[in-house]
Amino acid sequence: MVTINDYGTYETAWCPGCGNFSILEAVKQALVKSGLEPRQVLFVSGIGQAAKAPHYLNVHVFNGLHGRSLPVATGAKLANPQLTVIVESGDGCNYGEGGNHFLAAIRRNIDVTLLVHNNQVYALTKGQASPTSDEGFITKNQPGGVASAAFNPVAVAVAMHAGFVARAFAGLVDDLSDTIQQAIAHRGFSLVDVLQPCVSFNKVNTFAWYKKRSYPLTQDYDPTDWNAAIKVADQWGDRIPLGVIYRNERPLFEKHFPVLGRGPLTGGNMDRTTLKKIMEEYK
Amino acid sequence: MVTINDYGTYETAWCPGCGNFSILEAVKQALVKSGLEPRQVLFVSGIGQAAKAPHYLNVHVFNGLHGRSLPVATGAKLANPQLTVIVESGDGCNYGEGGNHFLAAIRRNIDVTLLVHNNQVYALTKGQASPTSDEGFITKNQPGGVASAAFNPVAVAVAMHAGFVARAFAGLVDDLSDTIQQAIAHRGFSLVDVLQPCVSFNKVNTFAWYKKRSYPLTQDYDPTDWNAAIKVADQWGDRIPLGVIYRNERPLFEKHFPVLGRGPLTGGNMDRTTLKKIMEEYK
Amino acid sequence: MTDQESEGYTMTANIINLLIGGEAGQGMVTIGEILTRSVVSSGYSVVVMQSYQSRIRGGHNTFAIRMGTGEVIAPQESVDILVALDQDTVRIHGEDLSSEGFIVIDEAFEAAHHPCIKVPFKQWGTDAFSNIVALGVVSSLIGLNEELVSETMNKFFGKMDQRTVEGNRQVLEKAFQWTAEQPMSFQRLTRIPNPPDCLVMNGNEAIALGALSAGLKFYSFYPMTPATSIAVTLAGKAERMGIIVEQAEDEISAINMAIGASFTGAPSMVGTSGGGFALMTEGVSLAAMTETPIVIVVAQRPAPATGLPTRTEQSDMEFVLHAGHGEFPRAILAPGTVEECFHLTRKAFELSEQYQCPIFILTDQFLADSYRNVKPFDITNLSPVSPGFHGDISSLPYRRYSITKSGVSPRLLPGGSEHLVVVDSDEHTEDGHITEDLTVRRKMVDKRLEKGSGIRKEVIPPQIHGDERPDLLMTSWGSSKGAVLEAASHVRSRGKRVSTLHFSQVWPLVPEQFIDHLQAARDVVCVEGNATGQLARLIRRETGFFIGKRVLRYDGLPITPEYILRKLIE
Amino acid sequence: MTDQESEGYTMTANIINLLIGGEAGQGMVTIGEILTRSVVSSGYSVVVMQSYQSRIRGGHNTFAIRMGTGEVIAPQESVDILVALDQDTVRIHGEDLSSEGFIVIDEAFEAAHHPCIKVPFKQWGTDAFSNIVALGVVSSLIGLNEELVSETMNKFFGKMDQRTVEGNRQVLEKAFQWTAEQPMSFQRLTRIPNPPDCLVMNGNEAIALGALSAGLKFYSFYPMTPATSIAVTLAGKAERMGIIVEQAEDEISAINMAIGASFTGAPSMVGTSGGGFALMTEGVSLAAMTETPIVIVVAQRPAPATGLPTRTEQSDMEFVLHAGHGEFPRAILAPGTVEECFHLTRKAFELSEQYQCPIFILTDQFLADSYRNVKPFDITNLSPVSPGFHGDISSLPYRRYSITKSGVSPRLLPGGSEHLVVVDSDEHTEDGHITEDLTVRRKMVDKRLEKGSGIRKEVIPPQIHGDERPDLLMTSWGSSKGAVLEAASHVRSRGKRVSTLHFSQVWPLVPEQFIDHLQAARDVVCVEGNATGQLARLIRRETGFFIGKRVLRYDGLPITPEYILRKLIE
Ligand SMILES: Cc1ncc(C[n+]2csc(CCOP(=O)(O)OP(=O)(O)O)c2C)c(N)n1
Ligand SMILES: Cc1ncc(C[n+]2csc(CCOP(=O)(O)OP(=O)(O)O)c2C)c(N)n1
Ligand code: SF4
Ligand code: SF4
Ligand SMILES: [Mg+2]
Ligand SMILES: [Mg+2]
Repeated sequence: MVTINDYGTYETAWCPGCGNFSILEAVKQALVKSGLEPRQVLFVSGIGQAAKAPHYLNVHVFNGLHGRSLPVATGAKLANPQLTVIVESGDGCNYGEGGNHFLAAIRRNIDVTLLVHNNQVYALTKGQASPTSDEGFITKNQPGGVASAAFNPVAVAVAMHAGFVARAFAGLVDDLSDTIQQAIAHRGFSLVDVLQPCVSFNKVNTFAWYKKRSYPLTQDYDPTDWNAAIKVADQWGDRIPLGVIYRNERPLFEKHFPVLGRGPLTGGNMDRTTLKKIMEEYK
Repeated sequence: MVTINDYGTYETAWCPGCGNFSILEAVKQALVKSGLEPRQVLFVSGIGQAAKAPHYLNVHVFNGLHGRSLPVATGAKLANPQLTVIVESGDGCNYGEGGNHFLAAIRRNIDVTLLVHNNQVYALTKGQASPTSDEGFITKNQPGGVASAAFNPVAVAVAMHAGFVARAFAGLVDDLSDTIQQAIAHRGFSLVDVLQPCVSFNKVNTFAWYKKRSYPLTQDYDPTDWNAAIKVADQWGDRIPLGVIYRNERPLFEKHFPVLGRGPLTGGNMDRTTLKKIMEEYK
Repeated sequence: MTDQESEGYTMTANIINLLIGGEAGQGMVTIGEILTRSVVSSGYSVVVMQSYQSRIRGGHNTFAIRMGTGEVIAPQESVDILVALDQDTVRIHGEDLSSEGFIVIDEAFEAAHHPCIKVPFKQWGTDAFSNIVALGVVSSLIGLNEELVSETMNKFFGKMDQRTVEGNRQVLEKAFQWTAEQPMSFQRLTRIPNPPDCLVMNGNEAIALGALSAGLKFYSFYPMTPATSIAVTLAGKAERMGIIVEQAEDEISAINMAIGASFTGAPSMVGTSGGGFALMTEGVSLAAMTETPIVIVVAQRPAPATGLPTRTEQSDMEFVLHAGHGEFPRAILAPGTVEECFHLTRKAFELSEQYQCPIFILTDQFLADSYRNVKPFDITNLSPVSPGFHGDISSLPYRRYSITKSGVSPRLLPGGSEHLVVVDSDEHTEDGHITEDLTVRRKMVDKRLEKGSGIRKEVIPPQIHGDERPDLLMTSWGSSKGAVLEAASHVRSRGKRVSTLHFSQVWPLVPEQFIDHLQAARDVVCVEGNATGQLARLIRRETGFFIGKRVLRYDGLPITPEYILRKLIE
Repeated sequence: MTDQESEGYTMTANIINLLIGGEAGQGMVTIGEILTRSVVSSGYSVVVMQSYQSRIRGGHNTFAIRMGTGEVIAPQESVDILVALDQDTVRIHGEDLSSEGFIVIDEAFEAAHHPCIKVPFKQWGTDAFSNIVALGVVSSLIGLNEELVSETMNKFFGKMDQRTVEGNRQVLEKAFQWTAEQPMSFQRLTRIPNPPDCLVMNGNEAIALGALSAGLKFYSFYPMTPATSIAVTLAGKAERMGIIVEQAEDEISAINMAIGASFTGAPSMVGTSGGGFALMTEGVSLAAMTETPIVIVVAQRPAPATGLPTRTEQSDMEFVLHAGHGEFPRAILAPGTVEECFHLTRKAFELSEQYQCPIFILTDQFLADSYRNVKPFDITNLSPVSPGFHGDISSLPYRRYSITKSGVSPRLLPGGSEHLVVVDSDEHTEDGHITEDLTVRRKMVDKRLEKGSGIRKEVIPPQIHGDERPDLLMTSWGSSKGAVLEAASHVRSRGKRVSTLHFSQVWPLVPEQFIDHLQAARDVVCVEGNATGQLARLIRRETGFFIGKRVLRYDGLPITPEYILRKLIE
């Protein structure tokens, strides 16, 4: 049986007190609870503080470019659907540089889990506004405060009928790992936006700030009701809902490709007979 | 007084029967109704059949790269806020290649009008699926049918509380020109998604198809009610709402920059006194 | 081309250049393709040159088929049979008629002062049939067999109801008859008794088929002319061949997807053109750093920016050679024929799997769209590439980037073994984890660059043809291969010693393979489809040899033998 | 560096190299900056070399200040005063100590066998104060004036309550006193009587100020080390200077925004590093095609891909030179000093407005972060660029791309006149509308390329220093300028005839400006911060001259005089 130790313990490059530690912990728990062995799991990440997380896990890792983890994950999953593919990266990575891929991943509904460490700031580059920074948030690069409205990934995902949309808080490790476990179990694209305090560059959206505002959705909340979900998804600021906000059973992207039923697309083979037939068509 | 002739008549490179002609007509009407003179207006476009439209108007034109008109328009508007800046381009341009800029433009709420000729297909490149192509839509590049869900730009824009969100139909020129006029008048970012039949590459979403399904919002519909708007925005398929779906008075992006109150940022000058002071700070 | 200018260019016997001109949407490509197939089935050799505008209807497009009893290797400018589907075609191409040339035209149009056959296109039916009339008339003129053309047409149109088939056949028959009755003498192509089996395909189709034969499993793309037809070809065969073809949301996604797929073991390729490739350059660097195999097709068109999206050019060689930040090895293959499109694509896969790095195929609109007759590829003996490492991993734990003498590390596929595979776009240790150890950095740079030595050993030598100590040596690369060869033989026929040095691989260059030839020539001229002479510059960079004379073309049209001859005279 | 290796490198009198090492987050940069400012205020010359990891806390970072009474032009590896804020610093840099060198260290740590001063850092207060203690101790050791250091510190910290100010002052005082009481002799820097007014800034700040002085109005960016501090600098001054600084959603947007802003008349700039620049390459081509002025700063760091994000390298020159599809003129300026950062940025704006094309500033992390003393720029006589055309438009209707002899067309700004301005990324007619006329195409290519002739005439000649017919000539470019000059003077001091040929503009190259020097040298070696010798390759491409010997560095650290000397011996 797989245990948390199978996922290893590594020295990290994070600041003491960073919310990333609890997320890492929750991820390990979720993997164990999901009964997954390290070699069944591929983590794909981009660049940022959050994106370092996969290096601290004993799994397959593809640490790619800033903002481009979803495309890599999509290609990897299509080529080997047997792998559990998880993207773990920051808010800047996924909603900023990678915004277009976020939209495309939702549309595809490929069976990939997206974990976003959302600290509402670009941490690794030393504190610029991120797409989720609240309007007015002040940084050295935005001394007059952020002039754009904050991006609400949960609302956009629900509006687009994403397969699985959740928000969690790094301060509640058990809930977080539960949510991640559900996201992994969900067949289709799943988003877990994790509120993550950054002690070095976000002095506004602190642990206490999130703690005070976030609340868990009640037991009777029905995440399959889109009309209810879109309203809950719209909440931000004073009240921040946590939990699985929306979920559906949209057809899986992979289902459109009969070839994917036949196992990994690993190379080394070629259907010579069919190719010969195809060649004939050029006569 | 400005008349429709001021906006010129050009030979086009479009197919006979294309929905683009009516859009062009409606745009001219809207410009005239807005009382704008050609030299007050800058059209920015990308690449595609739709993106050729500005070449058929007697205005300032920046015909840039595929997918990148919104950034160009943003820069142009910031540098010269006195210009009326209109982006006109296709669904592929704005929701495909340019998806990330679409999100950013909504967040910024800059005073730019975005007209999307939405023919649910990549026409100029001869008929591939676009982000708005319906699931199952068959093309030479998607012989098994489109595997992704269609992108609903209106729903995403409403979910993000865009300043002005409308849908119109190329088949109803007067309504369309009305909507465009309102979009131009709106202070802030405005989206007009225009259903545009492509007679050459979209044999599914034809004039008749749109005609049959689209319906105008009633007089008592309140576009300032987000809760109502998001539901209307979610409609697609059998019933397609037309009109101004959502509207608000969010703060204008430009308002965050006091310098923009002082006219165009045209170069040729430099505040030497201030710069000297700044230099002193490096002592 | 005026008669005077073309003086240098004598028509070879038994070669006909037929050009169909008309608006987009008139069915010119349909006639062209059926005719091409019929001509090849009859045993002739062809080179097709397509020229079209960036629009769907209207404008002025052409489909030129140069055909001959011997080998045809290049397109031709002067026209022997001009099929004018509209009046504009007469205006634009009338002056291109060769001395024996004439126009085939609807009786409704004017042929000006040019010799012509006026055809009653509408006589045998509706507009829809007039293309078949045109097909019949020119087929008859060339001397094709009616039965063969009819069969080719039916095959081309695919499944149709019996009535339509019969209708088409009748129209074709009437057109043949009508033509036979015309009082004109035209030198038909000599019949070829037992025509060999030949395929008809264009450069992009050959790239697609080459990739399939090499075991391609994943192709991602964002539509862009002139690369899109690779995707169309592969998409049409994806299910049968068990591969995935995915249209991405943008080119950035396309290349990153392919890298992801390749990482997990699927031989992967992307295809695009200049502007789309610009967006892929960061991904190129990623493939290099993570040492993930990938084949990248760049189908060139005139730039900068959007340029002339449907025309041809050879101006992205230097861009492709230096694309991506940082330093890493790569190879650039530049096919010169449709056969080379097939074989070099295979080679690209082999190199990319072997050296775990990005390998480029640099083609252009002319070659991409140029149909040719090709001998059927014998795929029985062609094997697919086999990704990853197949030996034993001797030292454990497994290290994705273990430092080896060749620079190539054993590559395992995630999920393909007991081992975990860790790769990183940051500088990394042997085990793939991010590092800031600067000694490791240096070793990793050396390791990656060392792979270049291996790639160098497998370089395809440039092809050298012609006289030993020539008065004139022409260098060229990529799609202009045939044109240069043909121009050389023309010059030679006028008594000059001439040779050609053609590169089907433009990077790496191995000077020892060709420098002697450059030095032995009295005059060297480089022939390129760009405005600055990029190959010439590269040759100087790698050898010091300066090529001062240049025949450059950058008006969007392919290099033709006539163009070269004209420029050589200038 | 072991003693043996450094043999070739003799310390110059009255130069001290001080290195502060510690974890990220320990306040090392704060001490370093205050100290740098104090040193410069005291009349000394400095070169700062910062070396840090891609993390916010922990790891190992250094801030080295090389200071001297004469001109200091390069960083130095051997350390005279090593301020160790943690034990790791001793481990890592102990061996770098020069013969007279010693360590300043908390009494809690071990100095191993190295000479050291153990400071009771915690004696005078909390942890927060220990940085001030360190500052006081080293200031005193160097021989700085306590009052001056105290003032500099207060100015640096900005507005603080009186109690904090007083507390800081007291700690500083105690540190000075304590140091004075230590029984040690260290050669202080000679006092400079009336120190001249000097600015302290790093390369990125100088680029920002240079841009402001040139009339920059619009800067867009996406954060990327080591370019971000340009944005930080500009953002902090934006409101006062009446400019816009906008963080874009990605680099593609950044460059397109800047092009849009420039189109409407705002002198515009973007800044990024390799990976971000890769995403901008399509935009570069757009600027070229639309003939929109734009200045692009590429601050290099080790690649491929993410590489070493916080280190330095000179490996993107060829990438920048060929970035963007298609062919068009450009210039690449590569500042070698902080002054050049300022002046070449101005030149970039001038060239870009004059030739309406993309102009590059190629810098790197070392120079970006390297603080130097610079003589105050006299901006009284520096004028901002003036976008657009200021004469009369003689031929109407206005044609944005009217063909002129110089290739430069009169540029009007939309809204700036009665005329309509139409620009296009497709190939276009003179009036800016999309065209498929292939004759126009050729003319437009020629027109655009012709601008290159103008740019060539304004090339900054490479700087040549040293002996006339040298035994050894070293070529270099960009940020290694000082290191190469210093290394040359060391070699010269050993009796060898040596000269340097340094390029602060790497494109275009004008061979006549330097080829004689290359040919006159017995030996030529190129010194570059990359693994393949990019400048050497470019020189050969442009002149045929082959430079076989190379001193290359690609471990993420800047080229130092010592590095060059070591490699020359090898
Ligand atoms: C193409 C590109 N642009 C910019 C960067 C620089 N960069 C690295 S991390 C980062 C921001 C990371 O922010 P986020 O994703 O929120 O992660 P965090 O550090 O906050 O966890 C940026 C802009 C890059 N590496 N690549
Ligand atoms: C970077 C880049 N990628 C791809 C293309 C090719 N391209 C030109 S137009 C187009 C699609 C246009 O679709 P849409 O925006 O919907 O416009 P339409 O033609 O349907 O009006 C594409 C993919 C390009 N010009 N540039
Ligand atoms: S900078 Fe912020 S996000 Fe990064 S490790 Fe530190 S606290 Fe965490
Ligand atoms: S292809 Fe479609 S969108 Fe383009 S002009 Fe023709 S009908 Fe219109
Ligand atoms: Mg973040
Ligand atoms: Mg479209």
